[in-house]
Amino acid sequence: MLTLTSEVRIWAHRVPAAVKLALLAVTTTGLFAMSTPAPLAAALLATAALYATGGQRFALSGLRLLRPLWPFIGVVALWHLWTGDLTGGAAIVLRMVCAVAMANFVTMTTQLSDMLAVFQWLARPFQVFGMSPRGLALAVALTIRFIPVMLDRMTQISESWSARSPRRPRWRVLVPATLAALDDADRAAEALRARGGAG
Amino acid sequence: MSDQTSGIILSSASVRLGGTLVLDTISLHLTEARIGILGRNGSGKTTLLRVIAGLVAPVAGTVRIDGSDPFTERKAALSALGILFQNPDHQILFPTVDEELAFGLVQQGMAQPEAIARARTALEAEGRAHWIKSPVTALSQGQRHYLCLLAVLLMQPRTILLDEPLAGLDLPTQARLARRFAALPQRLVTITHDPASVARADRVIWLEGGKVAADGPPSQVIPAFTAAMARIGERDADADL
Amino acid sequence: MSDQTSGIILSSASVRLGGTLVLDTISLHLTEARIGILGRNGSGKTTLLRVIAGLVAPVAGTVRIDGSDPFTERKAALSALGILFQNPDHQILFPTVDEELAFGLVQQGMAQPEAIARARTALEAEGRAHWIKSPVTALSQGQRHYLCLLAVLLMQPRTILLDEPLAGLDLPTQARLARRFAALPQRLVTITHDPASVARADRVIWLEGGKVAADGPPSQVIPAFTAAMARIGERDADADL
Amino acid sequence: MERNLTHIALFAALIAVLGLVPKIDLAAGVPITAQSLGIMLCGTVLGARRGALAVLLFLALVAVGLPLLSGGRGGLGVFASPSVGYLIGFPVAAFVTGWLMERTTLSVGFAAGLSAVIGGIGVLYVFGIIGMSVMLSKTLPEAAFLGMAFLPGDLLKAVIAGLVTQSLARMRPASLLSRA
Ligand SMILES: Nc1ncnc2c1ncn2[C@@H]1O[C@H](COP(=O)(O)OP(=O)(O)OP(=O)(O)O)[C@@H](O)[C@H]1O
Ligand SMILES: Nc1ncnc2c1ncn2[C@@H]1O[C@H](COP(=O)(O)OP(=O)(O)OP(=O)(O)O)[C@@H](O)[C@H]1O
Ligand SMILES: O=C(O)CCCC[C@@H]1SC[C@@H]2NC(=O)N[C@@H]21
Ligand SMILES: [Mg+2]
Ligand SMILES: [Mg+2]
Repeated sequence: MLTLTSEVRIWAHRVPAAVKLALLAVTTTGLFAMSTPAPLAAALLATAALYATGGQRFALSGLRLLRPLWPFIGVVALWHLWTGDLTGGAAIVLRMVCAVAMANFVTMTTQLSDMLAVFQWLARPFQVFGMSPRGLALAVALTIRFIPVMLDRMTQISESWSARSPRRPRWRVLVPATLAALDDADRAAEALRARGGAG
Repeated sequence: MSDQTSGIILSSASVRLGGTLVLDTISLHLTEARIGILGRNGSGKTTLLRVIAGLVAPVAGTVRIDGSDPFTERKAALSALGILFQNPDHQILFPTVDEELAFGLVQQGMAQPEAIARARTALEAEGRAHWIKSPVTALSQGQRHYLCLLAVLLMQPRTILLDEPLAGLDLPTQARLARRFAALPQRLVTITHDPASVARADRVIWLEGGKVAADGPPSQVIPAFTAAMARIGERDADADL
Repeated sequence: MSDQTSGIILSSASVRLGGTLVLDTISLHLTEARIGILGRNGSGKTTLLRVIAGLVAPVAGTVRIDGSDPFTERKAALSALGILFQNPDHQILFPTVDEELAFGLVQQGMAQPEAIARARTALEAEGRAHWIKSPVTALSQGQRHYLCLLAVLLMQPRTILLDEPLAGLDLPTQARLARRFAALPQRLVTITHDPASVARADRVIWLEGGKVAADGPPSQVIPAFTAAMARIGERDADADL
Repeated sequence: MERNLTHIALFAALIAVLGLVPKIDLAAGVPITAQSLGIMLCGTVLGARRGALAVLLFLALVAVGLPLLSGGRGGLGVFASPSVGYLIGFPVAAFVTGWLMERTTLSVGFAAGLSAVIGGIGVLYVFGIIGMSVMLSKTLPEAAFLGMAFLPGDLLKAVIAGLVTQSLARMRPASLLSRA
């Protein structure tokens, strides 16, 4: 499956995932401690510089990942133009863009398997609730495996609907689709047990 | 309707799915009462059925059913064509038999109570009145298949498309369903990878890699197909398995 | 291991699923190299396979594989039995070929890197080294079937249970897989509703309504089965369809 | 054990698939999405514990960089966006929905709809609105005002969750783990 990890490999790919995540946690906390535009703008510039070290192609794909933020920037701008609190608005926008961009940077420069390893390590306290790291790894693999299977199933179900109705099925596909998910879960459980189980 | 436009007409129709050309400039004019479509796994049989039924649009060329485009003119397509999908579990949409049977009728404009009444009459005519309130999950696989067929027949389409209609069913059930199919007045287009099940068709089309490899009476197409399959089966080609 | 305990032994085993008795006091001692299980849809074939494999527990009676209980002693069951489910999509658990192949080995106690290496070696031996990193969705149905078989073989079970192993596959693929099965040194238990595919077994068991209807060499069981199926198929019994 | 695991994984996949229903972008930067329906279904069908774990698994996959949120978004960045409150609220919402579902003896459809309203709307909105107020530096009433844009859609989703759960109960009563 497609991940958001960048195919352009840069120096940051070699930094251990845990280090990157820890740094991200610290800097994001720092961002939320700043409330004036000037230091936030500096932070954003620094982030831009970080992207620039990856070259043009890397930086551009990073910029693309920020696209969903545009409507948000628009509404904050309008709101603050209306209330007249322009510095407050600028701080909000700068902080948000910077925080999202830094988090994306970590995502783009970390392999899925490395990220998963850190998450498994972080999930260890949950072991008391009966969630083993091995169980987590299995569940992740199963989910990734079944997303395309379920998509296929949804397509088949909507086609079965369209074959008998001129209208679109909309939410109605959810009943057979959820049923299929439940059946798949039962069969996968059996296949898992047949090869040694989740233990 | 003139003979020129009646029936199923594909003119240089191509279908592309997820980047690959699955059907490659197919031209066919189907008017016979019993038509068989033969081919290996992945040869494009189901895709041909889907494009005929208007469930996918061709990227090039046109498809016409009795003169109208099945992809855009859905109302017309519904009365022209019914489909029996290979797996009844992907076809059944409702929890009980009566709802499942009534659905298509309601979609054709009938009121729900009238549709339920029609469903009941149809079940009685088949000697299965006791099914009417059954949950579909109480039916065996063969029975669910049969339910799907009834649901299609109730809508009275002029042509029925059958995708591997006998796969996975035991021999007695196959024999009974085959008899039921044979007795239908509609035009039947049957998709299969098993030449025996289309031996009595009026016309057999052999698909291979999204193209028509042969087209003619079964006496001509089936021996060629069987020979080719035996030849391929003897080799242990890597790419295919 | 004495002859008394080796092989698959069911002693008056019964299985109840959702309230109905699906297997009814079955007693069998299976030691032959090639065993076929025949029966109609719903006769309990898959359930028999599941109880043998220790995926469901019998409500009465016992099941022993080479002397141990497959339901409770999972470790022993894994090296004794492998299963090829009917539909590869119900069997494949991982998104990529290497993970799928390595999983069973890891379950048997091998370290992940070593398991991946073994998976690679196995693929190379089969001339399919290029599959190693493929997403399983990129394989055709026949190829996925084959992948499942490889995953089972890697675990080196002494017996392999096959549930309708050739259903839905085209003729060349069937021929190739059948050859591959025939060459396996393991004991094979093949489930099917098609008598032709177990004609060369050492022993055929015919299940009917959760009971053993016949048990013996194919030359004896298959003609009786075929005749019975033809007889039932001629009738248009309501209850069954 | 295996069944718990596979149900959790399959429902995480279901939420992901619902992300392919086109989203509607709203000005506040939080989209209208079908995925909140998936959250409700996790609770009404799987029950509290499994439902919440399915949602957590889904969020973990998003966090590690799979583009599974509506519109193909994902990665750590979304946890620094205005949606973060809703995302944190997702597992809690599924848990509360499932908890209510497990505890009421009302008819399945009605219980599911009601649980979805309380857990999947009431509880989720508390988290979502606090999240927006923090991320957008708004007062709580202002953020609540922004959040009300979702109400009509979410009420509809709760009704759908009720209908779907009811149909499942009729088709396969044993599968409804929240009432098993
Ligand atoms: N959504 C899709 N994206 C990409 N390729 C697809 C898609 N759907 C089908 N294909 C490919 O198109 C080809 C034809 O598929 P189709 O289902 O029509 O085959 P078929 O002849 O019905 O095979 P079978 O006998 O296995 O049912 C296959 O190679 C398949 O992999
Ligand atoms: N979970 C269940 N609850 C209730 N009945 C069940 C359940 N699973 C199976 N059955 C019933 O048990 C009977 C035997 O099922 P089984 O799957 O073993 O049949 P089969 O011989 O493999 O059939 P087929 O050839 O269709 O695969 C069927 O009548 C089926 O309806
Ligand atoms: O995709 C995201 O960014 C997370 C979106 C959270 C959306 C919330 S869920 C409750 C409310 N109802 C909607 O339709 N959207 C919001
Ligand atoms: Mg097909
Ligand atoms: Mg079976």
